[in-house]
Amino acid sequence: MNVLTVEGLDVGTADLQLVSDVSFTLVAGERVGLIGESGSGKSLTALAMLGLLPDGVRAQGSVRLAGIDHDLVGAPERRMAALRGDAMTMVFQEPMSALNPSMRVGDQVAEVMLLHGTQADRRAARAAAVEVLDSVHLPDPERLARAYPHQLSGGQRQRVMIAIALANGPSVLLADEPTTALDVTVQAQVLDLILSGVAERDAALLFITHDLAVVATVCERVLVMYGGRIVESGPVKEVFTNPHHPYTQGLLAASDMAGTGGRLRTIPGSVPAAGRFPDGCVFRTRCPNAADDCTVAPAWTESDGGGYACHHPVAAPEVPVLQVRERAVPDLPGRRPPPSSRSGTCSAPTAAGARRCGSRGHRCTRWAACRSTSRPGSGSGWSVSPGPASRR
Amino acid sequence: MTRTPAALVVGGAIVGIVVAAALLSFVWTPYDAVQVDPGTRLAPPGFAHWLGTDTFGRDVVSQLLVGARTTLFVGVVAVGLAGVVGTPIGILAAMGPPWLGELVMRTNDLVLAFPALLLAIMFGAVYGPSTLTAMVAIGIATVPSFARLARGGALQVLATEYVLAARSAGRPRTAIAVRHVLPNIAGLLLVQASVSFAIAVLAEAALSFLGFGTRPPTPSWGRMLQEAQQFLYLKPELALWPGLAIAIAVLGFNLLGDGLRDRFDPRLADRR
Amino acid sequence: MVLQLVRRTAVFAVSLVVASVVAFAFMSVLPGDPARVALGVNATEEAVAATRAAFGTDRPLVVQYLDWVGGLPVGDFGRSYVTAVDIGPQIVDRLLVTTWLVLSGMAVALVVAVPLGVLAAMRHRSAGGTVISAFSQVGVAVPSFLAGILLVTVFAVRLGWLPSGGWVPPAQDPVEFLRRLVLPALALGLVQGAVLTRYIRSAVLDVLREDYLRTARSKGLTPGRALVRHGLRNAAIPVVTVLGLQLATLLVGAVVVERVFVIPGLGSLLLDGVANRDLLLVQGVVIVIVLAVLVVNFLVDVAYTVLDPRLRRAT
Amino acid sequence: MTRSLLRPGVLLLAGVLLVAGCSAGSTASPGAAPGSPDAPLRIGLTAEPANLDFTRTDGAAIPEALLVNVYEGLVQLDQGTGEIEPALAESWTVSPDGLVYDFTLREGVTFSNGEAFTADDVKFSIERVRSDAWTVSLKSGMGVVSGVEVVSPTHARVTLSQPSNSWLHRMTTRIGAMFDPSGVDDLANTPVGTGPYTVSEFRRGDALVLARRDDYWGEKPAIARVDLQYFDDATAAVNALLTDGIDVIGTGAGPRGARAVRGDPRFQVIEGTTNGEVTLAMNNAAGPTSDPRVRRAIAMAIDHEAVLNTAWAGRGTLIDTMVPPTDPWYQPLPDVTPYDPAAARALLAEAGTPAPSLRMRIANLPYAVASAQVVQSQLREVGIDAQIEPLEFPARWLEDVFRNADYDLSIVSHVEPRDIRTFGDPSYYWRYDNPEVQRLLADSEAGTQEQQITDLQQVGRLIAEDAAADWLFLLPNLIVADTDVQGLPQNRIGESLDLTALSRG
Repeated sequence: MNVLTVEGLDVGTADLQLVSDVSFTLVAGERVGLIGESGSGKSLTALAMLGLLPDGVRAQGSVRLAGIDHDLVGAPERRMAALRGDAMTMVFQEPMSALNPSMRVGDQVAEVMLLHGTQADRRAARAAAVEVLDSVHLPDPERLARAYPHQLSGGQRQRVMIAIALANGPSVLLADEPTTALDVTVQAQVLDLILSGVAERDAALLFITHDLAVVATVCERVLVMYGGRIVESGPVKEVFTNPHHPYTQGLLAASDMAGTGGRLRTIPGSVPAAGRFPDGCVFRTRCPNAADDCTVAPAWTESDGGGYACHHPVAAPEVPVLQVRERAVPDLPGRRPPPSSRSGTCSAPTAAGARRCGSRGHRCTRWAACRSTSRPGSGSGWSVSPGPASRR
Repeated sequence: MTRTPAALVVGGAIVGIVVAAALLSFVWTPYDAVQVDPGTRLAPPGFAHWLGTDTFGRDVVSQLLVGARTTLFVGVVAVGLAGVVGTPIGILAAMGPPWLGELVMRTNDLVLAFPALLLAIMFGAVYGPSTLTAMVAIGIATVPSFARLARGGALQVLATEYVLAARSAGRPRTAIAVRHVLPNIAGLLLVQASVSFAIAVLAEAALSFLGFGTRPPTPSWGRMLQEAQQFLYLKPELALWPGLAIAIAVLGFNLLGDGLRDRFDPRLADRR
Repeated sequence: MVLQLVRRTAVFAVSLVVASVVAFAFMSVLPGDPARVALGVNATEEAVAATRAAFGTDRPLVVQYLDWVGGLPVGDFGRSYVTAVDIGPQIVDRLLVTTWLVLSGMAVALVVAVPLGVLAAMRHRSAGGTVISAFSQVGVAVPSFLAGILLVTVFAVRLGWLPSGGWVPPAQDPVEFLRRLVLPALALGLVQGAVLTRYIRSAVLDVLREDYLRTARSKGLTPGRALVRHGLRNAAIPVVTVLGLQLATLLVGAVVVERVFVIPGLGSLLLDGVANRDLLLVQGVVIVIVLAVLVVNFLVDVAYTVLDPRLRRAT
Repeated sequence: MTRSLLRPGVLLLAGVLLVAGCSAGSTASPGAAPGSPDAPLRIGLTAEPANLDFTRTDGAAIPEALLVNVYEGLVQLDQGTGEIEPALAESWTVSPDGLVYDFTLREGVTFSNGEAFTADDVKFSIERVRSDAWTVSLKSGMGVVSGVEVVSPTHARVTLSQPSNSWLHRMTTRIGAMFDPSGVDDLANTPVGTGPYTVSEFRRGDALVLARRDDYWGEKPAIARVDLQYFDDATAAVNALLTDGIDVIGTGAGPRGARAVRGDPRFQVIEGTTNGEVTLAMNNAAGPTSDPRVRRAIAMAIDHEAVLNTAWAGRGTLIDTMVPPTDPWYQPLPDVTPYDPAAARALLAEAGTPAPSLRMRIANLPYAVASAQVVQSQLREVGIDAQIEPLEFPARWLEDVFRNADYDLSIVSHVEPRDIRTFGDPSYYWRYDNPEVQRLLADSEAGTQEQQITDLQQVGRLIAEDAAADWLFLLPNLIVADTDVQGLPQNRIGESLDLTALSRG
């Protein structure tokens, strides 16, 4: 069952179109990646869904959330406020600045529960906040609840943010590059928390990132955005092994997953400024396959549970661009994967362990190499390593 | 998104007009601004006297023009003094040993505790009220703003890599101060100058109003206002003109400061 | 923290001592011998000498200074050579009046500036925000004495709603006290309010861009409630500095406004002291004003640590 | 959304306005209160006394408030006729040689501290003026007294060292005030006199409150309480009058008070004369003005009528020498130094200083600042460059100009009665040293009344011909008051603002 349906979402200012005709759905418990370079409209799409667009930026189209009897686009602020933090929540990129510096951490967590009536009174909310903080594995949550954000590390703060986002059991969690700003050693733990959190609540996750490796590990489906449009979508395995859109191919090639041996390939040119994307196919100015007919916007081509929008799709490679192999992950008791399930040198999920790990060597910084991610209950996960095709 | 042009253009235009009026007054005014003419006392605005005359029969337009000169003079000397004294002190505080910086900043705080008006009244009490005492008092009271700004700016510049490189290359401190620090904080200082100018204009007006500023008969907007106060019942517009002149000049310098700030500190572009 | 406090207090004390030396030195430079001034034109040399001895102005300056400064902590500002009145109680009386004036001016400024500044920030793209910004720009440019003159002319002289000036202590007649406070408070407060509006607008604009405000909204707070619950306290931190500076400005602005409204405050005491060449009095008033400014600065520092937990010691 | 945020602010603002508005309505009563008989009569004045001790502090503000009202002398001036009339002395006789004055004192007079007034107090008070206790310059008026004798409790005899026609008149000024020996400890704050009023409160920077004495010996004044309210600024005083903050503006507000109430039936304007000669003092001993030709040139360069019209709205009287029209020896001298810029230029050229540069160090008082600008402008016409330098009055002006004579030109109003005599004192700040004038002044003291008049008229002419100073105009007695206030003095010829005749009708 779809918990979230986005249809024909346009976002723009009075004279600039920033996101065009974005449509996708999320199923309960599903984890979907939204990838693309900076400036491709990923964050705007998420903010539009939550109704948190900056001043002067407006959305059109339709965003429906299961159990909500109105369209989220254009809904009055009061109604949006009622479901933000409750049915749909979001974790932002910058944990350092996302928390109010002059308010105790516990109060910030408690607030979201008080606000939506999850907890009856302040006292109960405070108690619940400590519990939630405990559930995101923060040490000494009692004491931490009384701390101010500046007394916490970045990873701890992001845990607090996750606690806030999960406190009311949302049906949709939007995660906007939640680990980018963190030390690489902490990234894995935070990601774990998000995954186990959504899994527990059977919430749908829209994971925004430009890190393809994370998507490959975490997500089941992926949406590729460029120039404010979804240019390709489909199961991660399909899209990553057999990209149709030249942009997706470029992204994969440029991704550091694509190998350490050869020269890193990049997509020629750079992302144009907002509103400077060309007519027709938005990618044609940077596309190696561009031809005259690209001045006409390409139609959506369905393929393998997804699709793409391109006049000149990439031919299926003889050898997969990436080797994506399914790897069995043992079912884990509790929320925390036991150390034994992890590969590489990162044996302990604690911050201290991570720090130790980080100090041992750079191998750990390539987190795809030193970790695996569990999705409790499903017993499957993705691990990525460079395939031979990437060395051309 | 940025409104830089508006503030800069409007502020610059107003300041330009004030400066032009002051310069014009050196070569031409409709009438002698200080010549008393009992025959034309309190004349209404008209063809002969565009804005009328005051109780001494002096032409209001002429007085406003010469008043602009007084205002600018006070501002230039006060702000100039503050800039010339405050900037090197600030840079010195940033470049010198830590105790010097500390000493300078504490002295700064102390000077800040003597507001301009208080200083001017004290100066006026000792040396007699005059434009000079007003200027010097306002100038001294403005030194800390410049010193503080210069120190902050200099500390930032000194932390940049090219200055570190220059220092490690053994360039003398003064050269670094002149070649690297000063040019880089010049924009901020200009902003401060503009804002301080606005404050100086207000302070001069208040002092002249209290009788601690410009001496008669030298036209000054504050003094005109004080004299016009006697005629509020009869000719309220006499108070209007100098009041407007003060307000417009202050507005101009403030806008100019805002505009310059947007220019030199893009981070703040959307703030004001 | 304790060390910090000790250091701060030490700086405060040293500042005060230096300020007292400056104030004393300044007045010693004044031309004119208080004894001669007090005795008038035709005084004999013997009378002058006797009076000098009575005033204590025949002693070395250092002794005079120490004598004066030694009395300050216990409120002994000496006895005026001119009015033959103890200065301390006089300053206290006047300070009380000026404090009322400054605080009410501050209240007016806050009442005007907080909503307007916040509104201007929240609507900074709309016409309403622009209009507020423009008005605050113009307001900043109006000298408070001009505002005072205009207010008196319109509300006292033309409309006759309120008294044109004067002072009635609150204990004597609270209603009349308020009536007389309104116009001067407005004259002081409106102009400062305009200044404050700009700072609040700027501070709120900064806060509105903060990620934590977006976080607050993502929790389900409306923009207004998010700003009130998460923004204002943080916006208050830079504004408090301005408030501190403004208190000093108001204190001095009161000098002019007291003149316009005939209010027997510290400012008019200072001006009278200067006119009468009452050195001890001027000295006393100056040191009190400086002390007030220093105290306000000190309080601003304290307010900082209350408002911004980052400046506090770890809990 | 933003609206909810704004509501508290808007409400608060509305609340403040509401309080203001409510109180504006509810306290119309204090405004109406002056109608009741016990309400204080509020008189606005512009020069606040620094203290209440006129024995040690110069200036006109203290006697203005206290003389006649709080302190009384043996004799006083009739405000209408200028005649000397009995006060604490019921009557007096003068010996034929003019040296011995016998005063018969009124009985049943008490000081405000309860002490009885007797001849002992007369002796104490007069001798005190001659002691170091008095320091003001006017004390010199008592210099002719050689002794005071207590004949009986009601009979005091004063002996002069030489005949003095002016002494009795001077006894109407502050030096004639009668003190009680036990009441002089704190004159600066607690005056003790025999007058109909006592000082009940002195709120510095605000008001001097006078309360009627129930045990006053004479006819009690109609007004029980008078508040003398002091304004730094005349405009503020006028505002207060217009808004019923005060009932009367005494002199000092100048023409602007009269101008503000013109045609308003709520107010009356009283215009008369005073003793206040607005004098352009010229340093007779130093600088370019020590040359009589330069002084005469200055006097002839000034269009006095224009000065009066411009600086004081034409209110006031033109005088040609140091004599107001209310003195018996008044005489117009229009031809001595007529307005004649050409002649002025010629005189300057003759003196060898065609373009002198002069320091005009004036009192920073409204009439002086206004006059100075006109004078400066007119002097410029004949080539004289006069730099105006306002000095705080009284302190700075007294110090620099009056005591040290460190000036070329100065402007101040001389309000002491019969101050033409100052030209006989070479140390006075005019630094005018003319033996002929000094001789005439001495003669005027001894001779008959007629002799006194002719002598002083001659002095008046001499100082005008010498241009020992220039007399710009005589300040008017301009009083603006609520229409129902009666008994305001037409002229101000003494030092006091006489409150005893005031009433409300």
